[in-house]
Amino acid sequence: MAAPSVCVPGQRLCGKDSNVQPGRGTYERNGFIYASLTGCLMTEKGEDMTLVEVVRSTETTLVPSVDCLVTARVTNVNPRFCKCNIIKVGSKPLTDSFRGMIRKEDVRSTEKDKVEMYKCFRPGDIVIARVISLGDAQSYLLTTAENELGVVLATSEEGVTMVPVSWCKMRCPKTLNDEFRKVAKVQPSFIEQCDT
Amino acid sequence: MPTDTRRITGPESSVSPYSFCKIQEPQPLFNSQDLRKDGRKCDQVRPIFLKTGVVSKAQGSAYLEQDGTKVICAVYGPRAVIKKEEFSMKGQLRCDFKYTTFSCKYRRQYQQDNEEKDYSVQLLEALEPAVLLHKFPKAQVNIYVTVLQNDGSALAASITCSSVALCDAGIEMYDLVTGCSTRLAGDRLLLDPCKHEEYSSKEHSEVNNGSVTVGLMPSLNQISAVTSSGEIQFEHLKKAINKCSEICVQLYPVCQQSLSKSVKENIKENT
Amino acid sequence: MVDVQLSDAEKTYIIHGAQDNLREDGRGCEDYRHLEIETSVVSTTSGSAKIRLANTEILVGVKVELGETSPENPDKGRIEFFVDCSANATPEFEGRGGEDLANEISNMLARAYDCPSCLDMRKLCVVEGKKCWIVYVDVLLLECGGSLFDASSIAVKAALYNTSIPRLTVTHDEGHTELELSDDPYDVQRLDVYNSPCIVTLSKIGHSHVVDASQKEEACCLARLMLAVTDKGCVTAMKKEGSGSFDVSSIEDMLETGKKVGQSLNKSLMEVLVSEDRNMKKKYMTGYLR
Amino acid sequence: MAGIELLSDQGFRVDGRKANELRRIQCRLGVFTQADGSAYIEQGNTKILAAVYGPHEIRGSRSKALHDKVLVNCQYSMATFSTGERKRRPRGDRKSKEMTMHLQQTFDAAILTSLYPRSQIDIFVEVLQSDGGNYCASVNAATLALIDAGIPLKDYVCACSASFVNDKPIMDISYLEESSGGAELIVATLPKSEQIVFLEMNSRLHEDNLSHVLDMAVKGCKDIHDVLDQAVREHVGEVAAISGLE
Repeated sequence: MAAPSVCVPGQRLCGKDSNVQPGRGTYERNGFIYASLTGCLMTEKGEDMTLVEVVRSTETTLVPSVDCLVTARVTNVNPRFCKCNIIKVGSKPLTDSFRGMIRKEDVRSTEKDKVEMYKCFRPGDIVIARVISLGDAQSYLLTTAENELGVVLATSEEGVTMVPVSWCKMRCPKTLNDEFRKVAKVQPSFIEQCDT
Repeated sequence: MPTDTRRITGPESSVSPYSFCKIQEPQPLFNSQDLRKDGRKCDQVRPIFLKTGVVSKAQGSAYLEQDGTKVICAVYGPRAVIKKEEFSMKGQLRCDFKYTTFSCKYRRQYQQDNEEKDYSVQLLEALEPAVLLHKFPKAQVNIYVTVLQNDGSALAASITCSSVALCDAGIEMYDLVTGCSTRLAGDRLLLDPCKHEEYSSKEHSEVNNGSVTVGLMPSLNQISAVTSSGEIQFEHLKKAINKCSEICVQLYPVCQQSLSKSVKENIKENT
Repeated sequence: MVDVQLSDAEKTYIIHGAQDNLREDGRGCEDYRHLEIETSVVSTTSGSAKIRLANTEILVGVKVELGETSPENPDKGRIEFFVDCSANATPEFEGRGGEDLANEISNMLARAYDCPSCLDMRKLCVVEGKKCWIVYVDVLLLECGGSLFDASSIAVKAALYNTSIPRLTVTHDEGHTELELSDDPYDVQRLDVYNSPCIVTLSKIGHSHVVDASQKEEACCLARLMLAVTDKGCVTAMKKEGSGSFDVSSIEDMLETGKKVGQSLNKSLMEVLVSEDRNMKKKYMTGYLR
Repeated sequence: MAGIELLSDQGFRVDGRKANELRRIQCRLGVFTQADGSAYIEQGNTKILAAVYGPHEIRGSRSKALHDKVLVNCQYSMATFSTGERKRRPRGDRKSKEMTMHLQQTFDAAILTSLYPRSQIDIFVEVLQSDGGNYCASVNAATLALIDAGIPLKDYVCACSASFVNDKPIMDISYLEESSGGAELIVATLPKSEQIVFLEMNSRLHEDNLSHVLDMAVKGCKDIHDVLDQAVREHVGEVAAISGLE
């Protein structure tokens, strides 16, 4: 690969017309495409248009957005909702965690009124969830109302990582006790697909 | 000025050591050859050293040196808003400007004083128009600017330094912001003034005695910060703003160079 | 500051209006709203003024106290600004809620007065290197209706004009200096505020700019340029505020407007103050009861 | 206090008033447009502005909400230039905190609090010029502001101070009389029902004289009530005339 050309914010990249479109790390102003990031200029040729992008070698700014999958650690559970810290967005880890909240009615898609929060989540659990809204000033609203979403990692009372036995139970390999969780049916292909 | 009450102060009748300092007679700003005290011409800017990625903990950082003025800036975020505030669909910038206690002739306090608070706000308002705030809704980016040594033009240097640090952090921006300041003395413009050349109300002189600082987004040609002090006539003010903007445009390649250098180094490391 | 919620349609209306030099309340772009000034309203002060600019109401009290001179300026007095945002204006100012705004205003005022020709600080020196008058200018914000900076600076100028400082006679006696206060309460020193600045805020609305923006206009303005303009047509402080930016050429236009508006504002303010001063004896009611 | 005769042999006080005479009261309702209710009062040289906001949603933390009645939130602050010597800060000192609490207690007793559960009423009092009787004037100003805001009250709350000089009770004392070291009795009443909602006394007073002084203060409250009532009626009349009621 030839030495990529580096651009900085405010640098004019090219004119914008019907077959040249601004992509990530760029913005459009007065019919021109400008860079909004420091990084390497990339052009992606599609069928009938070219996408102009500025790509950074290191991670770009990452915040949870609506409909994306996040990984969160449960911090606090009460009968109405549970609070958690979002630690990953998609497959990219965050440097600072964001606060999230899973409400009782967003835990599963069926029999919503019979949900008991303590039988779904415990503090310390690692959960995969989907962002449904930016929520209030405090936290993002998350949901686990899909088969593939829910607890993926949990430790038992003994402090041992449990193995899922059904969609609502996990078993401790040491004591063979069952504990209730809203278990995610982990399907790597599904998650990868959601990342893109 | 707020002082730290937990610190033991001297007895009530004590006198500050500074009151025994000899009061320096104001010296002429330039000599007969039109050269300034440090040998610069009136429209000559001090050489700039700019380096990114100096604080490893921070998402982005930059260090700027212009002879005696040394500024370091670290950018953190976007991260969750900690303080209880109203929901906003836009991201928020937070700026903290601080002189180190040893950066000036007189010792500074640990707490932010009024000047520092004022500069924080001005810095924030200089950078805000340049950042694509809608890219990180309800999160905030913290910018910490510390002046390690102050030899004039601290605000201008901070503007340039913090915009480069924002770039280094990968925060999306419409444009860089570069800063420049100038001292007006009569009908002369002294660009990039040193500490002793900066305006202070102590001197009694003719009109057009003051300082102007401008923050410019060079490629958009938009002024995002402008501040002045001292008594200046409108015509001279215009001239000063235009001259500062010219210099700001010239600073753009300097920032560009420093940023692309860091990107290239990064690529080298990764491959 | 107090928030006003505006719909997009309302914003467009205001922006287009500003373009055509016709604002929502019928003013042109360079017109101030109705302004009322009253001086000598608080008897516990050395000078005071109250101004009402449409909905904005500001009370300024000036108190002079004898103090030590500062080591940097042994031959000068001092002026100190303090702004308090009363919770009467909006409940958001309760407790320490108004502090940020207050600091911004007081910093701007301090910067505007920080030049030798605005106020002659040397006249406030009593004994060089020892005693001087410290002028405390306290601004109390009672109601917010936009243009707080402009209104505060006008009120401050009026209050300083109204300020009378007792005359002191200094006698040197074997190394001691004695200060004697004049017995005559009318034997006072007045401050020369002829060249004190007034702040003019130019709000950029769309591609045009207006002075003395109302709250609604402030809500659709992204960037403001504040200029402290003196009667002679000089700028003593300038500041850009808000999250927007200006075109280089539009700044020149704004400066032009600022100069014009600022000078005429200073002129009419002085006229009012001088005439009010003359009619002082006739007036006996003050405050809100007229 | 030597030197100053607070009550002359002829029965006149330093400012020329008689013992049972109030200072001149002037007041106005509705001085601000943004507040829900506002009022300005001058009692002699004491000048006070009051503004009322509410009832509205609880501001700040929800835990402050009371489930059965409205939260009365007060703030008393004094302009830095209101006193003879410049104050360093307008509020936050012990005296204004105490005053805030007293105002809160007084109006908690007078407002029909049960009508607005889980909400909040703000009463902000700003002293522009102080010459004794700050609490009394604040209460009177706040009453007017509450009336202007249309908040249901049991009755007017009127406050008045009294002192005891030369074996005689005196009404509505000024700063000079306040600071002379004599007893100071402050009372806030609901004049129609003759109920006392707040009572405070400083300094020393003989037990036998207490009732005289108290009577004097209560009498003062009634006098103040008449003045306030007249102002309110005039104001309401004007407003009605403007809005075409009648």
